[in-house]
Amino acid sequence: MTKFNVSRRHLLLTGAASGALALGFSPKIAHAQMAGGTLRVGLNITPVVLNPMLTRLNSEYMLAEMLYSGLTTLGLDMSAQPDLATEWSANDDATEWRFILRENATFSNGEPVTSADVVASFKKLLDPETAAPGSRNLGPIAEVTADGDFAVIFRTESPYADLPVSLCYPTAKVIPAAIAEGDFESLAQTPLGSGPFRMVEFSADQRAVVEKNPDYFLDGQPLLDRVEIITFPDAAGAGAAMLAGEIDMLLEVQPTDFARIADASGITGLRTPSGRFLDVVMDCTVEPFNDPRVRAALAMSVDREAMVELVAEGYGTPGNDSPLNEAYRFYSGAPYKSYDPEGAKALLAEAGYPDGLSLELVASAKPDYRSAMAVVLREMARPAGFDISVKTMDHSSYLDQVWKKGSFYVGFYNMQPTEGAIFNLLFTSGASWNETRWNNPEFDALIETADRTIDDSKRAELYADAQAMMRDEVPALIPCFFDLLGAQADYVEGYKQHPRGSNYGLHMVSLGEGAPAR
Amino acid sequence: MRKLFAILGALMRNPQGALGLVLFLLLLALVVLGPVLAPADPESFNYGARFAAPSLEFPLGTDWYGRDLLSRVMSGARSTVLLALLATGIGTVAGALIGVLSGYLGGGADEVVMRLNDAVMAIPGLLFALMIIAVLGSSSINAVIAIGIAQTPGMARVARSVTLQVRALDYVSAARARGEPTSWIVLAEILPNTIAPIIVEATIRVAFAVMTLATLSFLGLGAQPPSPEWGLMIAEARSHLFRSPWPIIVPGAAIALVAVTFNLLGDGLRDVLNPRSGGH
Amino acid sequence: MSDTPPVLTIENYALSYAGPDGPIRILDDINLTIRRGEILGLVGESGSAKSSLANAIMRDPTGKVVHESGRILLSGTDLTALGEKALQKVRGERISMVFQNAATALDPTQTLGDHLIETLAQHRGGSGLRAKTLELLGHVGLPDPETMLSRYPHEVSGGEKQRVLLALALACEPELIVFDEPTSALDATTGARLLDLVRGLQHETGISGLFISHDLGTVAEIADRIAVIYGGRIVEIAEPGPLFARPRHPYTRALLSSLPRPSDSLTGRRLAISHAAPAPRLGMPPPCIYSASCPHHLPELCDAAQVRLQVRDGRQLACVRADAVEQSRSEATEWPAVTVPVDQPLIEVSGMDVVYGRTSLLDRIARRPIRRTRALVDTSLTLRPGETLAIVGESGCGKSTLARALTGLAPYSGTLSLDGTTVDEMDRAYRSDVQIIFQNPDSSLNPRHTIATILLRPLKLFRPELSRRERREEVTKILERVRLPAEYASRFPHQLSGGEKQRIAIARSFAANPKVIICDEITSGLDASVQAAIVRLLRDIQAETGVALIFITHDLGVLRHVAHRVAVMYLGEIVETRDMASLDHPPYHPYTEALMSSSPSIDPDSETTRIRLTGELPTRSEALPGCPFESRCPRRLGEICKTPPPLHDFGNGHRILCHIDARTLAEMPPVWRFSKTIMEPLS
Amino acid sequence: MSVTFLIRRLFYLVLTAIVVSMIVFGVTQVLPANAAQMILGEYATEEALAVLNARLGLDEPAVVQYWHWLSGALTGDFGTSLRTSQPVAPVIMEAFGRSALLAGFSLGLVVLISIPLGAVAALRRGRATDLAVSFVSYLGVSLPEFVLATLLLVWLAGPSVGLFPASGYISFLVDPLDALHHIALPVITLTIILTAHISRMVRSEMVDTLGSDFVRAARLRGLSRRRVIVNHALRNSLLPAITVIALDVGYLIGGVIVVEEVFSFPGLGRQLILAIQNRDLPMLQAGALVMAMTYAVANLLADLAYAALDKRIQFE
Repeated sequence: MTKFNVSRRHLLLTGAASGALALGFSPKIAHAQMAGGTLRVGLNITPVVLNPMLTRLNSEYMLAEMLYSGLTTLGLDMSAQPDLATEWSANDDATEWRFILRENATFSNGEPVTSADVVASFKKLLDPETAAPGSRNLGPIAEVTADGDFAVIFRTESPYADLPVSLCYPTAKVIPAAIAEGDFESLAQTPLGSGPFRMVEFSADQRAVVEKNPDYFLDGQPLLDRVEIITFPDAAGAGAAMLAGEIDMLLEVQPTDFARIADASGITGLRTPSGRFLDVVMDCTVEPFNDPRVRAALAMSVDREAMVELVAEGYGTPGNDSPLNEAYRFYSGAPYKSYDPEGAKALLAEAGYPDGLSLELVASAKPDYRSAMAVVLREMARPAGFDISVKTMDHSSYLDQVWKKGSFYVGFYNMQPTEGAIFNLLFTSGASWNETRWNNPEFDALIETADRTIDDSKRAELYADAQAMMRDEVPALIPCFFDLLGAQADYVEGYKQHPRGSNYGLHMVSLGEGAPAR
Repeated sequence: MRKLFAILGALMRNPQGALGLVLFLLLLALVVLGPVLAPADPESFNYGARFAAPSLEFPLGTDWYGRDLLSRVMSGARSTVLLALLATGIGTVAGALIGVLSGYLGGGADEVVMRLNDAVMAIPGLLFALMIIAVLGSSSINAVIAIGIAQTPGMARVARSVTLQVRALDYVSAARARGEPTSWIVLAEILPNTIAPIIVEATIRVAFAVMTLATLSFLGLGAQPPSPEWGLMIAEARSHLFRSPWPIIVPGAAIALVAVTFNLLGDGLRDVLNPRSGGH
Repeated sequence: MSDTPPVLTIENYALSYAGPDGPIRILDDINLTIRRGEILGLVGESGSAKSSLANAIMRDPTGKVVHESGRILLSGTDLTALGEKALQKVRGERISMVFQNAATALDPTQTLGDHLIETLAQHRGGSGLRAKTLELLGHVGLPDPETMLSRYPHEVSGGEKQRVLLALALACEPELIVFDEPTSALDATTGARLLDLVRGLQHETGISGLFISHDLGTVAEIADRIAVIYGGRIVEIAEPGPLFARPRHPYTRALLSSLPRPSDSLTGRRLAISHAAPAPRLGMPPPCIYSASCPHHLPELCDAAQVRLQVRDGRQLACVRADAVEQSRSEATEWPAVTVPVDQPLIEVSGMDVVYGRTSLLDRIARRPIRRTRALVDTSLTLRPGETLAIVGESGCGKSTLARALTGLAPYSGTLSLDGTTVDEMDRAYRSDVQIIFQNPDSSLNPRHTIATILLRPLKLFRPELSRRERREEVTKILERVRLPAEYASRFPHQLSGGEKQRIAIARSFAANPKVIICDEITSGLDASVQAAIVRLLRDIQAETGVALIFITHDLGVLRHVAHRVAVMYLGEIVETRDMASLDHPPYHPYTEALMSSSPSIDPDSETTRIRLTGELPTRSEALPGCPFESRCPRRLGEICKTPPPLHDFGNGHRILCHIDARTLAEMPPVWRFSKTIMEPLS
Repeated sequence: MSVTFLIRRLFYLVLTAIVVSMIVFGVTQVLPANAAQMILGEYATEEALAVLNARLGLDEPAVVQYWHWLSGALTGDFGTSLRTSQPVAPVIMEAFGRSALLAGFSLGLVVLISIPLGAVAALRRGRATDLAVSFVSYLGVSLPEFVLATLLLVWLAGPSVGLFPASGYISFLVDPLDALHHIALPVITLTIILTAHISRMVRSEMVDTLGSDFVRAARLRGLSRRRVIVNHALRNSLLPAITVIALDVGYLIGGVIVVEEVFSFPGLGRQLILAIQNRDLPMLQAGALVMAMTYAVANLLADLAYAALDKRIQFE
């Protein structure tokens, strides 16, 4: 298993990245003469929402990232990196943050990006009327004000050490104040941002074409003249197109297809361990999951290594029923729970189910390893006395009827930039998506303290306790993390997979030798 | 009973019918005995034998979990075939009732029913089934209902046209002239005589139902994993397409074989039951 | 004529098709010749393989040939030796065929002209095809050939289609024309005109032909010689006169004795019931093909050697006992019992109208004129107890509509009364008293029901007082009454012959002891011998039960043997009603006169006046103000015919609807002129 | 054929459209989840949902929503997609155009292949050619599109053969050759399956026609074999085949849905599946309507063609 050992710059309390090039993002300047050309990128999840504040899919994040800028962007090490903001600082208790904007950024209509635009954008973003997805992930922002033309001040309701990182959230893009206050709807058709590229053509479900923004605020970037984004409705089609050389880059490859594509000549497979995981959500307030022994028995019924092999085709890491793995900084390692169906059976009997337990596990049809996991779990848990029947449903019905409502289903979550983000998203009592209703005050306290804590070693301790608590109590079964898998043609240079899975950095990508002329 | 044997005998003399009948009997045996005869548990994994090619141990190879494809196909025959029969049964009974009644009543009622029927027929069957399943949720039985409903208008049309032919025959006139009650005329005079063409139509529709069921499962709307339903097997196999073709070829061939069986049987029955093409 | 060279010679021809139980002998030991300018009639009942012979001559077998032998020579060319390519040159060019069903023998997607041009181009080529086509169309008596050229088959009448087929057959002036039942599908008046045409053409151009028909009367009209075929063998060949006057083969005799003749009422001749069963087809043929059905079969004589067609007493005959046969008499049916007319009518219909067609909602919205067919117009008639009223007319004249109206199958306006009470609705009592038998026994018996079920239904409906056992017994009795064995009760209709099925239909109608039975063309689809048996059965039952019959038919021949009175219908109206007894004497309605004269007969004792109708039967969509027959009437007076005609009453229930005054009508010549010999004893 | 016939058929067409739209609307009303939920996905909160529902007009009573849609549709405005916020009509028309191209190409090829195939099989009834054609067509009608499509994808677009691109669509206006290359696989799939259907139909019609009186009559008039077959038998067999082909348009549409899904062809079928999955009512309505109308119009045209070619048919 690849260890994820990138040295990561820790919380930037008074951090300022002076250089334009953040850690890990270092395009090969040696090939600067090769700049230009058209990159074709394949997607198998179609981007449909163009309005950057309303995006909610990785493919849409990618488009938004190309067309718009935010205040900060997420580095490969999960740290905040400069985007429109070049430096930032906070007061001592981390309740007030000042961001200094670069002065050379302009929108594609030629207007400069100023603090007024930033303030208007965040106002719009936080307005419940906007219904922007993920606005609750931005942190407890109380107020955003301008401080001159090129600085903004954020005040938070409570101390919040992770603010620069949470502002990397993909929907937190800056749009012109006139648009934010006026014809906001127009962004659904006509993008207006300050990103490295500009929109040329967009047809939902088919393709999008962007071209280089000549006025982009970073010198020499983007390196490409043009990016064509081609949507495939399924992974097989996208894989075939990659193999046929119709696309230069595939951002997502299915685990089942990865070896074949990566082994093909002229193609380089891309693989990065990530905190993306599948979990089996159990509603801890209803029978039989209100009995921790049942949850523990289920946890004992999973062969985690085999699960990684069968569901992720080996491209993943086993999980230990906490949402953190080595991709996170405060991951606390512990030996993986071993597969012990006999023990599980005994525990189940102890919990009052000597004859086993019949359960219905719901899995959305998208992505398809949700149902694969369900099937594998069914088979693995059978000797322990679990009789799990699998019910798949289309994603819309799943969202409507099961998600956050059901008592036993397969969830699938992307990596979050911080530990706090993932815990607060899913497992605290006040979590936005508190599916398990585990509601453990002790756990809540640990997370809340960690949020406020500035000292790293203390935070590490707090998070280690939280992880241990989850391992023991198993509010959700988290047996398997997925690596990010992608593929690119050998001549594509400068692309780095981002473990979070929602940042791409295509403006730093170039075409090297052997690239076909387009 | 004697009539049944006569039909079977005639079928055996018809090349398509004979082949169809033989295949059908084999299929029937598989439906009844398939799960019993299957050499292995269709659901148990063989970690060590994923993507195995056909061998002595796994006559048709294994899939991505190392499950024995022969056992899966054999176990799946029951649900696939029975569900297809059930779906066709629903469509046939509902369609025949609507068609026969509409055809017998004639006039305004017929006009209204048939116009509605035509309008519903204009919605492609697959789309219709997709919508019905979207409402009911995906499961085998809902797929069966959806296919049944989607088949109803077509069946109603066939039943109606047969009814119109039968209705014009003198024995119906004779019954009406005798003052027979409508129930007798519809149930005893008309219905038995529309049965033959309806059965032929239904037989061929079973083939369609098998394929549509598989298609729905393929689109993720039918059977639930890990059931060895053939369409579902193919759908699941698609993501492992390039690692081994067997998980897709085996159930694909099974579907084709069943569809061929019912097509052959239907064509054979058509020839046998239709006096026009019954030969000299 | 016998010295002219033969056009067609068939020598020792035999043919077998493959069947499920081994080879089926279709034709056997066929020897015949057709001389130049001669038309040979070929007559046989259904299943006699007469059409198979035509197909064999055309070299177009309809089955899988397993054995064929002998030669078929067309002016010396052996057709059996020709390959497909060579045959293509012969067909249409040297030998051609006129088919039975003109409606299906013409390509529906091609104009009539193209049919002819195509044929001419194939065999003649060159130019001037159009002119030749026009000439041909004129030749076969089609008015306005120009417009005919561009018409499609469905746009012209059946008679016109049949003429086009004739033109196609004549196109290349072939040496031989095979006529395969060319008039069977046509109405009597149309068929008669076509026969006239063929006869005329033959006189003009001397065509040679083989004329196939199941109807001896038709063949008698046209053939120079007649061959009688039975079971795939020719049993007798003779010229019409001698054949009818003195049939010698027992089968020919049986056939002729079951055929009605116009003179029957004068001579008191009765219809015989032939017992000819279908000939054996499997295995070795018996020495005499008719032996199994022949009442004169003497094994030691008949089975001694193969009985072949030989000249015996100047007659080609395949019978070794012909002399003995001639002495015998055949079993015959009874004459209608003389009924005493009861004044109290059983059924009385007055002013009955039936209109077909419905108006759709859209038509009503669009206020479009309503297009409906008046199938029955102001019809009045009476039926007395125990009598048989025949209703005659061509297809489309409304006679079946009348039957349907009387049985509640067609809604009508007007009044109908039964036994003096007006019928307001068709209730159970009325339905039990008035029963109907349909023309086609194949379609009038539900194939899915056993005979018992079929016969039990009326018992259950109309005689509910019967217990289950009594009903069962009744079924046996009913079967007995129609001369069928009791075990038939458990059979299905398809296991019965056509005649037997019709008996079941009759049995069903009698089951409820009705007062009236409406017989809608019940003998039309049957061979003459079966028809005779059915007629006799009906008569027997009438004699037993006193039931009154409405006997609908287009066949005038059989009328004399069943009916007491006759009503003639044309375009939905009854134009004449009269007693059968007066049928041979004027006055007639002009339509009745034409209809009767179109009926082919084989009566050596009578001669028929030739009256032919021109034009086509119009459809009655609007109310015709005047006489319905106006457009085709050979005795049309003038404009007055466009006004409603008066009803002449000649007494004795003889009524005629016509503008011609009663006296002129009464002075019309009789349709039939009978030979003196039979007239005298009866006068 | 009369004007009233045409008017009546057009009236039925409108009726069909209304019934279809009502069914589709009714179905979407009982579907679990709605477009707003789908748009917000896992980010849906009560407030956000309420806002979005109001913005999309999904909070109004069903009847009002339907009336809005209907009145819009009657004036040619089919609304905007709930999913992509783009106007529906151009998207659907474009998708329809592409599907029509796919279907048209396939149908054209099918007609070219299946008619001779069916005719030859009928002429050689019971012989080796017939058996071969029958075998292939049995297989064709018995193979679900997705199986065939997937197998073709593996084989022809796989790395070893690599004859055709696996998916995608290039406009014919951009690069006709490349477009042809891209459309090849879906067209081949549809063609194989439809050819099986239609050649079977042509064969059985042809067998019937060959046994008909007028073909026999033509033969017995000494017409050449070619003329009998082409001018009489084939011509009359194709007429009923036309109506069958029109009915197959419905089948073709279903096949197109699946094939588009497998080959990621951006046609109407994919648009519809997306619309169902995302509860995108305006898109679903318009798409289903276009499909239903295609079917209905195809049948109407077939009837008209039948009437024009077969003079026997008289429409009132």
